[in-house]
Amino acid sequence: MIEFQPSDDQALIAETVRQFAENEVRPQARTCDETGEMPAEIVSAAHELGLVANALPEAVGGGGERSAVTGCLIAEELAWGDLAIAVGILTPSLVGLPVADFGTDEQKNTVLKALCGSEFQAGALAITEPEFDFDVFRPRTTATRNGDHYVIEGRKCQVPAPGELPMLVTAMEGDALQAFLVDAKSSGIDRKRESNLGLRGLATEEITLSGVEVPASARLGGEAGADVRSLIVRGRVAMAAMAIGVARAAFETSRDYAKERETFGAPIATRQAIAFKLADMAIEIDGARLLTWEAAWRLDDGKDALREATLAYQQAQKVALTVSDGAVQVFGGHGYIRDYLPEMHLRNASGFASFEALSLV
Amino acid sequence: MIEFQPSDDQALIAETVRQFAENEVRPQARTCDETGEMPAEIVSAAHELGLVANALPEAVGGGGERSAVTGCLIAEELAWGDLAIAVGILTPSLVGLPVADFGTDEQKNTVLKALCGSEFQAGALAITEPEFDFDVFRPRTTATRNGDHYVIEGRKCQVPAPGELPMLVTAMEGDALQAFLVDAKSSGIDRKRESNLGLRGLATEEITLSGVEVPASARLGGEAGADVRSLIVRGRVAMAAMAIGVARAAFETSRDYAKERETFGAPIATRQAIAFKLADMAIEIDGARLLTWEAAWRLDDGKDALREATLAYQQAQKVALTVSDGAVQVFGGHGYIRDYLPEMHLRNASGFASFEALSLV
Amino acid sequence: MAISFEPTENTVAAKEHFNSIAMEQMRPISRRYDENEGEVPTEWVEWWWNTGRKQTSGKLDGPSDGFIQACVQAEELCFGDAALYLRMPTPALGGSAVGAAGTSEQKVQFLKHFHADGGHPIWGAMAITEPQAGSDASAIETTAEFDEASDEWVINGQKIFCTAGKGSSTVDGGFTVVWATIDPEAGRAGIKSFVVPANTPGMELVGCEKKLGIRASDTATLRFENCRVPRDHLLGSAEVKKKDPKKAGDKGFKGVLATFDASRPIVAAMAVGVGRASLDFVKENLAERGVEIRYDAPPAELTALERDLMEMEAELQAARLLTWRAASLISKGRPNNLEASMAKAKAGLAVTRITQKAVGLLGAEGYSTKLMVEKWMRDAKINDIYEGTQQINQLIVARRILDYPSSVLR
Amino acid sequence: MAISFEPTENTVAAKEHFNSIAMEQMRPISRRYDENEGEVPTEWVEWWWNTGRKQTSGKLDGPSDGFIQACVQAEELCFGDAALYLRMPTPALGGSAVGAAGTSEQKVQFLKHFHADGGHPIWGAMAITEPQAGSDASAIETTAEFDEASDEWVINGQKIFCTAGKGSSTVDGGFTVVWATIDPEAGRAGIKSFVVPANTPGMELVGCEKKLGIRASDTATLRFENCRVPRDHLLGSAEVKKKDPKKAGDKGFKGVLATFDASRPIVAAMAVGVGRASLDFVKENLAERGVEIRYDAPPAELTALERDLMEMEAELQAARLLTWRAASLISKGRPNNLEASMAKAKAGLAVTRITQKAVGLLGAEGYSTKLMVEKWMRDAKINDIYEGTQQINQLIVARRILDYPSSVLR
Repeated sequence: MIEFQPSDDQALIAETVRQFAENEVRPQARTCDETGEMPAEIVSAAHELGLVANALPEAVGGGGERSAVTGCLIAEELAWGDLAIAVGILTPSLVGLPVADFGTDEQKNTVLKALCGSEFQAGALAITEPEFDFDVFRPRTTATRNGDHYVIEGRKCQVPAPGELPMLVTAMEGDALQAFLVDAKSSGIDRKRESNLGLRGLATEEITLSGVEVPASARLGGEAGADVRSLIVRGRVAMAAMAIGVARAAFETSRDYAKERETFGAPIATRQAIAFKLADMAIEIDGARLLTWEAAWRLDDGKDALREATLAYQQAQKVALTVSDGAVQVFGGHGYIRDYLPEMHLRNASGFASFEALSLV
Repeated sequence: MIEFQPSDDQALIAETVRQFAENEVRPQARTCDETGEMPAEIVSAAHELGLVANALPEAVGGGGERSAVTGCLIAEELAWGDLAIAVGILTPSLVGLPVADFGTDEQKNTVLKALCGSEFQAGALAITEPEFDFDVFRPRTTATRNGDHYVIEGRKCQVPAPGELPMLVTAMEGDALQAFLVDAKSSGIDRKRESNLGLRGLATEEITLSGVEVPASARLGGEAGADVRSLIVRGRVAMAAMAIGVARAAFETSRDYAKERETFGAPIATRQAIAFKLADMAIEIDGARLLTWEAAWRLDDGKDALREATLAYQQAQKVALTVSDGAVQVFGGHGYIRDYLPEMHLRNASGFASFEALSLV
Repeated sequence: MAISFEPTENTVAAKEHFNSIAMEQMRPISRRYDENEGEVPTEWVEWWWNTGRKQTSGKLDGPSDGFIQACVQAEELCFGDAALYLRMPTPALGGSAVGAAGTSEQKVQFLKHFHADGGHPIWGAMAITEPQAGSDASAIETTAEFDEASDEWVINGQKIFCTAGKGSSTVDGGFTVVWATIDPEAGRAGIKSFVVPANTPGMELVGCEKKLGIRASDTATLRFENCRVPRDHLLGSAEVKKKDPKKAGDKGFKGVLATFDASRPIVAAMAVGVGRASLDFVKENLAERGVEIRYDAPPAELTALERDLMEMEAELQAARLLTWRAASLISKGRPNNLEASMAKAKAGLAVTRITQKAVGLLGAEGYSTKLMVEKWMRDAKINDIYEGTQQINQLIVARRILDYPSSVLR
Repeated sequence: MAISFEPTENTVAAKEHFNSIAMEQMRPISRRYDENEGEVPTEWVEWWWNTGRKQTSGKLDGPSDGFIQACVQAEELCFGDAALYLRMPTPALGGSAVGAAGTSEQKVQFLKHFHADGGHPIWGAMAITEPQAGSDASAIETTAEFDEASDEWVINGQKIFCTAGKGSSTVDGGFTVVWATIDPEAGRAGIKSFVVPANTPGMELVGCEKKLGIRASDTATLRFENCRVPRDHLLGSAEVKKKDPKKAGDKGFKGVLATFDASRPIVAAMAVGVGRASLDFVKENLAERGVEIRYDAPPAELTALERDLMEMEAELQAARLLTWRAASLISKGRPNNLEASMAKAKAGLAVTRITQKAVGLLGAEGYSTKLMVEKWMRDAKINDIYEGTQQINQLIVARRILDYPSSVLR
């Protein structure tokens, strides 16, 4: 039966995350963006909510409640609070969910148990490459089998700073796309903090891998390998949900401002040019969200979702950019200064054209 | 010196054509569209204005005043009156200008003298082909030399109905794009009146050429051949000017309507949603016109203009479609009925995506 | 209850059923009745009356998607032909009005002929718009005066853009719901709707519009000159509620407008049907020529054509899902004014763009009447206009999201 | 006189001259002063003061494109760096106001330091916007009262978004033109402008904004507390013209607004400069990787990238030509209010889109601060906002094409 209402459980999770986003995340958003640093407390507090662990298998101490739709609800709410913090909070899933889906028992034991522990563990995924013609399904980074190990060569960027856990690196092994668990301190790895237009509150790195050797057992899924393609599809859904969160934040912020701000004796929201712009924002956000939910639902239902995820992601990208740009316009001069959020939303939204992330949902 | 004002001569011509368009063309526009027939008088009256002959060489009885910029001014004004009639009036240039530019003496004598005569002579150009991936610079129609003649094979569409004069057919001769003067009554030619979304007032035909033989002397430019590529560039400029004429007609019609039509006690033009739409129309029309003029000026100046003509044509296409669609919206329910012009402007504007015409300017 | 996009078996069956009607009954005659504007598409009208309306999709039990299924039906039939859909012998919007505001007696009285087993095809319609009023329903000048002597309402005025109004006004058994004011001083509060049976003396069919598209649908102008209907042909109460100055409108008028909250998702679904006809054709046509969308191609490798098609797909699906969401609220008996207008605004605009793009993508063939895409472009455009133009629906959305009454935001 | 797009030799020489300044003086320090917001770009300021402002393009005779040449200069320098352009030690908008409304004595008095051979760099600025006013200039609350005793104007109020206001208010020799009302009851008619020399007691630099872009430009908040300037520091007449109720504004205020008709084409040209920086970079970058635009490719063969680039080129050139047209009217002494707003609205929007698109097209690299496109995107956006937002300029265009006064269309 076609249904647009989340389940009671989902609604409860979404509401919890919404409050967390409003009370904990949003108030830190600007400072994070300006300083480039994310307070450890917020990440810990989120960890305590168990957002990531809840989706991990019960066998390793997780909640066993994996759902892409639920993941979309969480991602949207967190990104509504702040995109950088949202990604920062969710980085454990970047490694956790792929390992849960495809990892060998050993990989699961190492990675997932750590993620279900009492301490927050950052996860890192090296998937994106800097070139304009980067093909996520066919990266330039290569992994070559050499006896009992692989040698990885390549350049990755937009990698959330790795912590203790191995990071996951995608690479072409011959004609096959695979992923590898790589210790970020391995020799041959050069890491550099990067600086981007947006997402500044999140420490991300450019990582060069030159002849990096990992044992054969470091390949995600071991001998069986992993369906990295399906993880990319999941990533698109997650990014779409985040883009919608950013868009909704920009929309709500500008809607509220438009009702308060008066010119010529009336709130600017009473003028059609502003009011219609806000109406279009609302319509487009809802439309993109439904596309995203549909793609997520297909994932949960075990259906192929490349097409739906791609369309949703493209639509959400576009909507996030248009809406956040529109929000700056609604704010006028105040939209251009960093005392208000829209300029940050615009910078963050501009990134969705290049963000690729595996399975945050 | 950069200058946006037409010369006095140009302004006079434009004003004359504008009046002709307003008084003679526009009143016939709807009837032509509904009946699919163009009154012979209007074509004759236009012929008497000498719009085509004026651009032909003095040696054959023309005015010798060839200017792409002037051609744009004329094309815009006529298309403002009605697109189908505008093309109908200007068909002689479809053959005349290419022959003037590249024709052999014999070709000039045959074609141009007839065009400068007292009677209107329809011209026909078979350039477009029906396929979605039609490449105007590399048509599927072929011309193969066989002794002292060529054999032409192919299928053309959107060809203005040929009259007494030979029609001009573009075809690939090996790797070279060439054009041929072909008698429309030649054997192997199958002609069918076509029916299109717009441009309905103009009789156009789908023409199939099966083993059509023409003498070697029928190749435009004879042994030397012709630079058909440059003619296509000219065609893009002309189409851009026509698209702007259609857009301006739709804009002005809807602007006037918006000032007259009242709802909720005030003209709809006083509401920002309508007023801003009209403002955008005006801005986009002017922008596209300036691009077109620049491309035309480059032609007159002997510069290569492929890039400028292509950009202007694309922009004008888009503007014509957006503006005429917007005009329908401004008219609301009345925009959808054939008592008013916007729906016709919309149908006509939709054609610029497929129209290709050689050198109307 | 949880978010789901799995249609019920019932919906799937309905989709298949109406799709086969679309392809077998409608598409074959689509071009002909577009070209012969005004002619009654007899075979279609008769087939629907005698056969189509009695058919079921074969699946009537089990869970239902409720109003979403009605949207699926509208989408499929308009995938066939939107104009023929509008020409179907049904109570249409007139029926919705009777259903929403009529008493049970009125429902039986006016709708029974539509459910009768035999008889001849008949139509219902709604007549709202006036030459001077447009989307400004409160500016309605048609009057209905009560004549105590004869116990009748006397209607005077003129209506335009009445979809199916030729059939509804001239074929016995049908009816037209006419909006008229019983108190011109009272503004919106005075506006009431009246059922005028076909061929009632004083109602004259002035003519039908020549239109850009949906040419097989009759869009009538009706004139009412001392047109008398019995007292019980008024839908709802004759009371003119005093206007509360704090409120922008009154409940009576809002009740009438509420019909649109149900009809807008249907109109949006119709739009989606036309848009899909166009998009599916383009995709199939291009696929035959070897052009397929690569959803996994990196942005730098996409062709302009692929990107266009992907955008068209996303826009169409967004419109469809917004439509279903608005419909789903109806099934739940929840207010959907915001969602219905969102769906209508989005669908009207999306399919306008999709169908225009389709014409452009197919080159000269796309512009020719040999293919249907040019017709679908013409048909699609009505969705951006009727049942509230895009602008009107944007306005409604804006009022809702800003929580402004119509007095503050016009 | 005939339509022509051939720049004069003079313009070509100016273009080359300012382009070399852009590439040699501005680009090398562009990133640094973006990252160190608020820091004075000393080398640039000093270079301009001591060298740049004295240079000529080497071509000063022959026909001139008039005001278009000023646009070309603005475009080239903003092709270098829009923020450094705004930080140049010049009279800027303050100078325009003095030039437009000042007496010849005032022009000498206030502008002479800018033409002096030596000295140190100084700035002019204009202070209009107030925290509560935005684009609504008539809502200005800053007051100027005339103190007969001291023969001085006493200014009280607060101004925000004052470009170059830090330099203009704190570096001796510079000045700020402040808009204030001398008769709060009179609406627009009461608004006058006053020249406040740098470091005048009572004028306080509250601080500078932290901004999305143009970070090397100082955007100041200034507070005026009993800030006194001599009587002759008023630009124009002190008379408050009685409001003609038939007119929407008065000539005095309109005269002040007219400054924008000259500044908007310059701002539009600045926008074009930033947009071109971005577009040229993308094209060169892609060309190095083998991607070139095929202008003769059929639509079905174009890549999405090619089409994007072509659209960006067309949009940029349309903006540039609209700008030049508005400028050309200034040279002829003809009204250009409509054309100036068209150019500003178009350029602001076009370069916003172009620079955003550029970031997207270059993938992860485009998003990184390693390249400049992300900065140009941030810088470009100001053009959609200041000197009248896009919406304000659309409004002006709409009023003109509809021939409506501001009282009818707001």
